[in-house]
Amino acid sequence: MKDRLNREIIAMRVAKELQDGDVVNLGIGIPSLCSQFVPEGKTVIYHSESGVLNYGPMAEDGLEDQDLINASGQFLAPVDGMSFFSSSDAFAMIRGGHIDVTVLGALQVSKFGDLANWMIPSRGIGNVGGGMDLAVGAKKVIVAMEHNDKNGASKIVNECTFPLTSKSCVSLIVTDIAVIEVVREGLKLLECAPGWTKEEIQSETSVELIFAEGIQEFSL
Amino acid sequence: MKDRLNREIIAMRVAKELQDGDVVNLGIGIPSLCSQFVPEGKTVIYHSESGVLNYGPMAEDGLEDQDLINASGQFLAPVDGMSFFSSSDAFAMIRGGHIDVTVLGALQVSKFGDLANWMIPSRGIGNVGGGMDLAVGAKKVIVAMEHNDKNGASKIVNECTFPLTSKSCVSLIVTDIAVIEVVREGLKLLECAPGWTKEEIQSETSVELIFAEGIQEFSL
Amino acid sequence: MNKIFNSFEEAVSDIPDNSTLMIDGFAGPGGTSQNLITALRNLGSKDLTVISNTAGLASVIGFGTLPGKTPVDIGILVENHQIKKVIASFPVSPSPSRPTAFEKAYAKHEVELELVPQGTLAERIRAGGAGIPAFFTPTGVGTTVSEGKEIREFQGKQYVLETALKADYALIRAYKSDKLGNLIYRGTSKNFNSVMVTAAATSIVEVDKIVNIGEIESSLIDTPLIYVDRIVEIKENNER
Amino acid sequence: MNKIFNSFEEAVSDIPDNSTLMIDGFAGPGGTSQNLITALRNLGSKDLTVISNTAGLASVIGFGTLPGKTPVDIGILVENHQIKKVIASFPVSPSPSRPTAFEKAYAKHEVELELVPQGTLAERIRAGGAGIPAFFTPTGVGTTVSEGKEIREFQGKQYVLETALKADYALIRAYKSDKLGNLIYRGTSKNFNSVMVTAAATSIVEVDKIVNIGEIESSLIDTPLIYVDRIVEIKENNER
Repeated sequence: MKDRLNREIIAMRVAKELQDGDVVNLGIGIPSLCSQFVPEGKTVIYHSESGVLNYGPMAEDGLEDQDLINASGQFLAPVDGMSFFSSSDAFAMIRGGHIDVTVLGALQVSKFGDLANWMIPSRGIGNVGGGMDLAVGAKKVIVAMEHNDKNGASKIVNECTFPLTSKSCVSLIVTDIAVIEVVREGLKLLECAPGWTKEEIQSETSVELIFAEGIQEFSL
Repeated sequence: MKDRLNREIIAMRVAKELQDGDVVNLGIGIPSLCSQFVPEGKTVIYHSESGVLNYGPMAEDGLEDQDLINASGQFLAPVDGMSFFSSSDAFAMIRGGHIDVTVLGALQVSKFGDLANWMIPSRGIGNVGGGMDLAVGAKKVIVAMEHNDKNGASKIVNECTFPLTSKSCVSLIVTDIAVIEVVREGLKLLECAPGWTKEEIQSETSVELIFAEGIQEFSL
Repeated sequence: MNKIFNSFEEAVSDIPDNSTLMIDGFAGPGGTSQNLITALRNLGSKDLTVISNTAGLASVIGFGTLPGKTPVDIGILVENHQIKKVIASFPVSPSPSRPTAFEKAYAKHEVELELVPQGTLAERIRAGGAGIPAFFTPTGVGTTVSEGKEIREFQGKQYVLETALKADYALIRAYKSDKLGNLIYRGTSKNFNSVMVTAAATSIVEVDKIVNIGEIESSLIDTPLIYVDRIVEIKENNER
Repeated sequence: MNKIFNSFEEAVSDIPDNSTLMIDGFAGPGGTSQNLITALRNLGSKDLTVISNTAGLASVIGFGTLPGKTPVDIGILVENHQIKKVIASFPVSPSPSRPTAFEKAYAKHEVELELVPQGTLAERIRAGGAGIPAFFTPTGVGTTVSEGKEIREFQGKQYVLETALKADYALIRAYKSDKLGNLIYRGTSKNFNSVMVTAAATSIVEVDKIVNIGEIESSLIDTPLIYVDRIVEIKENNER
């Protein structure tokens, strides 16, 4: 089997999409790693639905404060210019269109940009959390995930079979083998992981991809 | 013509209705005078839709602060334990049922407790301000007004002819000649101003009043 | 990412004709962006729709005005024929003998009015900022302000459906801003400012003082930086 | 008018069976009223409906928990068979190998669940406190959480009608209270606490410290006193 990119490289590729001044909410898992890879010179403002804006690094060991957490329950370091607010205000920001980019994990993404990321049907119960709000509210939704599930099945599908998080919300999919844009006509392959051909990526993907002109290797 | 009570006495009578711990919003005019007459030993918490709670006396001359006003534009003195909030929060308190009593002026009150207090139709334009919110939101609405308008017409009417502020909202009417309770059956005369008989009050009132048993003189 | 503007004129210079603006201060000069309003009057943009609690009151009756002061409010925009429509709860003077500029223009059919109860106005603006397109409220049911609107019963009580308000620009008055745009307000001057700042595509804020990041403690910040686009410091001597 | 209670047991002693409660803390112990929850477990009231962001997470996966600490959350009420229904956004463990008490009870059909997106949950609670019976939101349209609910289009986009949530009691965690009940929260522990405190008939608050009136500056007050009914100070040593 071919080499796939690790979680850090996926996060690094996503981080390249973030623009100077963007207000960004990072989901749990691979998305949470993106903040480490924002290029020098770009200022990104982080928002967390735990009720904090403009946070910075995680707290150092021994300096954790239980009143200073992000939405993953990690401890944040206090930094100048950060602010706190209620859950209703946190989601007013999200739903009101004040978040520029959210990066979310996914179980499935459809060719229409539909997102399913909150419940594996076999479990019969799941956490919606803030994902549905982020998916409808953020100006841009980027999915960061492994291309295939642990059984090798394509997580990029013609129609989501898992319960939906939101319809037609995803703009860009960054996986461990490809960067794919959601366009009106379907899914457009933009970049391939090093060593992968577009045909090889197509064979791992259950949606028929549109091959962009000048498909490149992953640009970091 | 018989003597009528002055604005201060009306306010004093209304103040007697306020209970220890009540959260109270006072409208412009006679209602705004009530705070001077709350009996010793009763603590009343004042709310103003300018975004302040638990205010106390007016500011002394020379100590006015333009960032510390009530809804009438009067300057308040800073006191310990007062708090400030946005207009949306100020009205969340009102509409959400967190105000125990509001005292409002009126142009007309109907026998159903309908209130009209925002526009004289001949002017063609008027200020709704926060009155409609207070009338629907406060747990108890007390009207403090002159019994008759400047032409001598009864402001207590069978049906309001002026634009409504809110239907069936008034609990108690305190005027310069009477205290009248709004009950299911209509308007019940509870108290008469000194020197007034119930028949004399009826003759100034275009609604047929119910005479309570044991009608008393104004109790202050 | 620099949000700091050197002049009020520069900060409002791109406001085109036909814009919708949120401008407030409850009614008094304390929370009113008097310098931005003056700059907008000098700019002269026409056919504006202004969402505001009053339609300019302090300049006529001295509401909330310190002795000896002459406040500026949206009355000067009405007088300069820049306003097409006002959405307000308190559009006229409580004293008929001292009518507002708006009232006089309204009598001549030069301006339109949408009259909204104050709490509904605040909630519609909050909804605009919070991504809520419409909500039910008990306020105004059975009155002229709910005419033509959907009425629905919830648990035996009637409510009217009201829709969100948004604006192209908000002209905001705050007390301090740090260089990122985190704001604090002072006392009752929070009022509509802290709501309007969330509901405009571009929020322009005049402040007594712009301070360094960290000089406003995190627990004191009223408006987080994401709601603020442009900041101008009031240079004139300020008595606070 | 005295709101100060001497013990957690006394402060919750009248909570009857079948009550609806709001209890939160986002998920971690920072903002969770751990002492009031323990007192409610000791009281033993049954058939409770609990509105909460999670259904008890920290006690299982250590979410937001300082090293070496063992947090209390509503999991202990589930384990004690006091809960009939949970209204939450995050009811299960993200780690299937470490299921929450709620999840296990749910699998045995001992408890009901109403799953609500987190922003909708916060907004429904805010609406409950603000006298708004229902509102439209874009969140959840086209998903299972909007099934059976009214969908309506505003300006070309679809929204679902959601209704307000209220409670008989809220168990709140704040940082400080003055003797009147004016509250401040600390950092991210504001979360659902500052919303829930507005939406319950009776709000019971545990705080690190009760201070004299005036010791919390007016500009710092997060929750004005009208929302607070009972206050209990946490006597145990507190590391903050």
